[in-house]
Amino acid sequence: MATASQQDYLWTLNFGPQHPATHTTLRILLTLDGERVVDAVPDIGYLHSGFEKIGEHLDYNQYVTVTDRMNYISPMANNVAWHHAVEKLLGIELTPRCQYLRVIIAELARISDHLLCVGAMGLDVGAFTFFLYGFYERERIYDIFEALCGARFTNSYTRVGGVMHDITPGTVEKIRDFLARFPATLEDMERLLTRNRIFVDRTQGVGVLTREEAINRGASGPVARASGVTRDLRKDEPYLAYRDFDFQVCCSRAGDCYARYLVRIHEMRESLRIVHQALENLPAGPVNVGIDRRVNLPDKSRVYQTIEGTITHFELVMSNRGFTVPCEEAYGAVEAPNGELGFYVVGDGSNVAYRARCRPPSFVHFALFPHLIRGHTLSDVVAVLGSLNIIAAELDR
Amino acid sequence: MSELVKNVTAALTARFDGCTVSEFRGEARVRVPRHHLLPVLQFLQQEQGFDLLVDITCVDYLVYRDATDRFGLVYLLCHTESSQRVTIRVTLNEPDLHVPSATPLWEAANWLEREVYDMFGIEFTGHPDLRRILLPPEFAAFPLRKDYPLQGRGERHNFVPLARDAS
Amino acid sequence: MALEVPENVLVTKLDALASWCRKNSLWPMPFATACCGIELMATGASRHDLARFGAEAMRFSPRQSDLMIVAGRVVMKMLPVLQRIWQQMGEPKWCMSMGACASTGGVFDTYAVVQGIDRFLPVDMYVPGCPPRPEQLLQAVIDLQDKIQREGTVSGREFERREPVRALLQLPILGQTPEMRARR
Amino acid sequence: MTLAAVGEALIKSVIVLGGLATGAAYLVLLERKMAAWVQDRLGPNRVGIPLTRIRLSGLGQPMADGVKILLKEDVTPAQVDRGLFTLAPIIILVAAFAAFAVIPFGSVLPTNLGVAGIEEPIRLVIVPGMNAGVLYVFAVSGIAVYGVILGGWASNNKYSFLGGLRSSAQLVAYELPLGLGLLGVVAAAGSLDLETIITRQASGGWNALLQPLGFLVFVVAAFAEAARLPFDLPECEQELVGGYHTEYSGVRLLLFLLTEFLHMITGALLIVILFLGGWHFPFGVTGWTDEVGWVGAIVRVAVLAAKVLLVILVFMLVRWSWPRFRYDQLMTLAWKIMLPLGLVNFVAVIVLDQVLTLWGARGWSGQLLLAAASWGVCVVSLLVMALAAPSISDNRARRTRAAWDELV
Repeated sequence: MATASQQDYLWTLNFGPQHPATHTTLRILLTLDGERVVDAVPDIGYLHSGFEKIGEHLDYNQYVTVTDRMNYISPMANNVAWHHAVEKLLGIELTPRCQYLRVIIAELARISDHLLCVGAMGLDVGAFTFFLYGFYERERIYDIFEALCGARFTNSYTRVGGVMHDITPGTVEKIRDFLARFPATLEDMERLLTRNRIFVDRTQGVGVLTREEAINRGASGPVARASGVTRDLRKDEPYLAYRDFDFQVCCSRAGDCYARYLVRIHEMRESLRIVHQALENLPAGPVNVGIDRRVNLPDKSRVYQTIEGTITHFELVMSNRGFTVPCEEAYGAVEAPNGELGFYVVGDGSNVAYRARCRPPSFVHFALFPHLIRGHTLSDVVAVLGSLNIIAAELDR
Repeated sequence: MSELVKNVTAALTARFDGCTVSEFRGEARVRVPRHHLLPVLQFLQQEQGFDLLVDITCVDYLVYRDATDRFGLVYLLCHTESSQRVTIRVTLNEPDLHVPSATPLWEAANWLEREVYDMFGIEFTGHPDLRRILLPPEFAAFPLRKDYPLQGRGERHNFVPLARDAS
Repeated sequence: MALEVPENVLVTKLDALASWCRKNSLWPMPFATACCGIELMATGASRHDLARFGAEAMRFSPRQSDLMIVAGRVVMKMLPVLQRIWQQMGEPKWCMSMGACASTGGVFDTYAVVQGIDRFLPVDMYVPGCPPRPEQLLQAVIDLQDKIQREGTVSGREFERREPVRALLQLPILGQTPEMRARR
Repeated sequence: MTLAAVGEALIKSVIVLGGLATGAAYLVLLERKMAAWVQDRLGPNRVGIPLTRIRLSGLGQPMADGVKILLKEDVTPAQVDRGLFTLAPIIILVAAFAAFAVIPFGSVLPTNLGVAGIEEPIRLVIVPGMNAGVLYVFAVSGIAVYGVILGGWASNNKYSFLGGLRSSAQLVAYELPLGLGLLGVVAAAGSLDLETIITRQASGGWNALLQPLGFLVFVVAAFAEAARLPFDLPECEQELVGGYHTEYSGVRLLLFLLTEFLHMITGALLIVILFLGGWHFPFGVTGWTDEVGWVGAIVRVAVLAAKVLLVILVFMLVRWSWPRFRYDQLMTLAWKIMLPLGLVNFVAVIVLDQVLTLWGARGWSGQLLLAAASWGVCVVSLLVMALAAPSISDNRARRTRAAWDELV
């Protein structure tokens, strides 16, 4: 039997690279039979800006600014991921307070990422207000980040062996306030969409990914969990302080767009729980590893008053000095909002990475797209795209 | 290194000659001769349960200290049941930059290999669709090789400017 | 437009009125590629509300929009697309380069990123920041409104009867000329 | 037809057309304000009197938008079919305006104005006494499809073309439930004249209460005919960029945008006239018959306008809260759900009418009985429909041609 893609009455639609539903920049060449998608050939690279090449020219602390711009809807998670990998290479054990702080920012970043993702999915199927409700909460997360590190969007908060600076009581209050008020908004958002018949009919059963396919195609994060893969690096390979918290891994068996939406909504709830626990049990103590590790800039008081403080400071800030890194290779991955975000870092003894490979979840997930969309209709393209949460900067790097 | 990974690496070295195992920060890395690559991956996936291909990447060791080989190809595998990881490494030298493709084993390898091809010019034999993925098809260089400058060779500014009156 | 008597009160008043209407109805074409695109969304969202200036009617069809906001870095694979969209927009049109990457390449001084779209496109307004805060973008919109009011109908090109551009400019799609290929 | 009658019609047309054009422009502003209100924003509030700093909370916005679009370069892309490209917006606008010829915007002026040649009191409709008004409205609004599909086709753009195709299919499909929802009203009123239908509702109860099922079907179909959000597939931004008007700019775009809002006004007016009592307001405020004083005549116009505005506000509220259907779901909804429901309503109206006549139940008790029975029919048929069609779409992927053939 001739396959559908060999028929001559098919027509081609160029979807993107500048299209309202691609949100950023990607291009799909759709082969259509009427409105039904016979084949989809993604064409990416419209935002390829050489992140990995830059990683070979910026030192370990400078590169964090570039990771901000990688998955730009949750920059904090990228910061955490990058320095997680670097610290693995260096063999640094963080202080408990720093671990908790990083957990807090990572989970807040997860909430903001999921808010934008489900919002954009809602936007793609036509629910604009839902998107803006989510965005309003994102603004409040921005406020928290701004109070934490001075930048609302591109944070660059983490440093090798610690964070930029400690959290202030005012910020803690802001986070508490957010924790208290966010559930109500989430309820509102859910009331708008979760049980809306139009939305459910648009997404249920669309773009189904089975468990086997999810593993074989390398899916991770919410996309994999929506397909029944019970894999969450926070549970399976606990990094930072995730061992200390009580939270659930949200899974579904359906593997369709609706399941991915639900998984994300529930993950926001679980993230809230984690942030709450971390905030209430935030350990005292320093946020940076000790001066003997010689990776963090020491306190100003130490720099001015002690000789090893001064030496450490200048050793670190002078060009071509910095800290020493083993001539080794390490892969460190964290559970970013989008999936497994890992960095493969090759150290060569200098203070600049020899190779800084990023394992981007969007890239792997977008490779799923032709498989998911084949046989569905043109309108489902936007729903599937929205549910996969493709971030072009992370996709193309 | 956990018990599971120890057993697996032991089985691996026993079955395929020329494999060397090393360890760094508790993670096992196996260096595999190129002709064993596909069998090793197949063995790990189908017999040992390393069913998730996390990543394929490449490192250009052109200016690396004490490096003997030009390219190192890295396969990151994960055992989803127990979350154990294994890294497989293959080294390549110019001019023979061919390795067998892992696409028969993992669909995930498709785009990852295309990216490695795009960035390093390593060719995966048996790959169904080995084209440039991130860079335009006309692009001639392989930008992540160490002999390619960060700012490129002038490709980025080779366009016709549009004046306000011309449009 | 008949501008032979620039002192003519009626003409200048009409021109001012036209500029007033234009500046208050800037329909943006959000050419959002990267991080700045999210801040562009934030500007349109509830807290900052670009709508107050009548500029929230995002039109994704270049034919219907007046202001192209290039938000985010433009890489060499994307630049021909950008130029094409700019060509498709009808006069009068303005281009805003939002953020460091669009204006100068920003931190991405790499082989793939165009170091400032103004090398290849006329830009009316630059917004600094990486990415600019929504307040900054709002300020830029206000400044652009002032600029439109001040400049008036510059050339009246929108009233000319122009032949439709049949063939687009011969852009070397994706960045390479034959000489470059020959050199390698 | 006397010269005076022609003059009368002309004056009324000018008033209606001018009012509609202005109304549509301000509806755009209302829509933006409404969106802002729903989304916790402020909406346009800076633009007031031109060239001054007076803001008037954004009331100058429609003027700025309108003049800007008029002054914008009217691009005719190189690949388009020039004639049809220009014709399409004109067709759609003319069709949209023409519908208002028979739609009353009030009831009647109380006395003869004393102009020579006009003997009867002036009725507030451009063409009074057209006894097939409903048919005319339908016929004319059907023409709008041509504008959309021509615009989509002439643009020579795949997105436009798809928008035009979707639109034509949608408008044609929803004409049927629209007509069926209407048939019940026509059958109950025994007339195709919109004014008669209003008068009957004024004396006998609003059709929305007497025929809830018909009301439901009609409202859904009216949403679809106006291409408002759950049904805005012809121009859904996220899929088709701008739909059939992707390639349009300048004046021609303005015509399309204007028509969109005219369609909404038409839909709202029809809903109000056919189902919500037209100019009638309960408790005797506006009277029950054609007899009316000057105050009453003005109040009737105001009541009608207020009702239309309310319906439009509902249109907008829905627009900003709901996601949209998919194309096949839209079709399923039209053919498999709305059409049967409309038929049930029509049959129910006729049968109930006959049964009540047989029983001799007349007057208010009869109307109450009728209302109760039709609400029962409505609830039962909706329940049956919900059980019979739990999901309005089949979302399984069809990857081979055979599977598609099976679908067709």
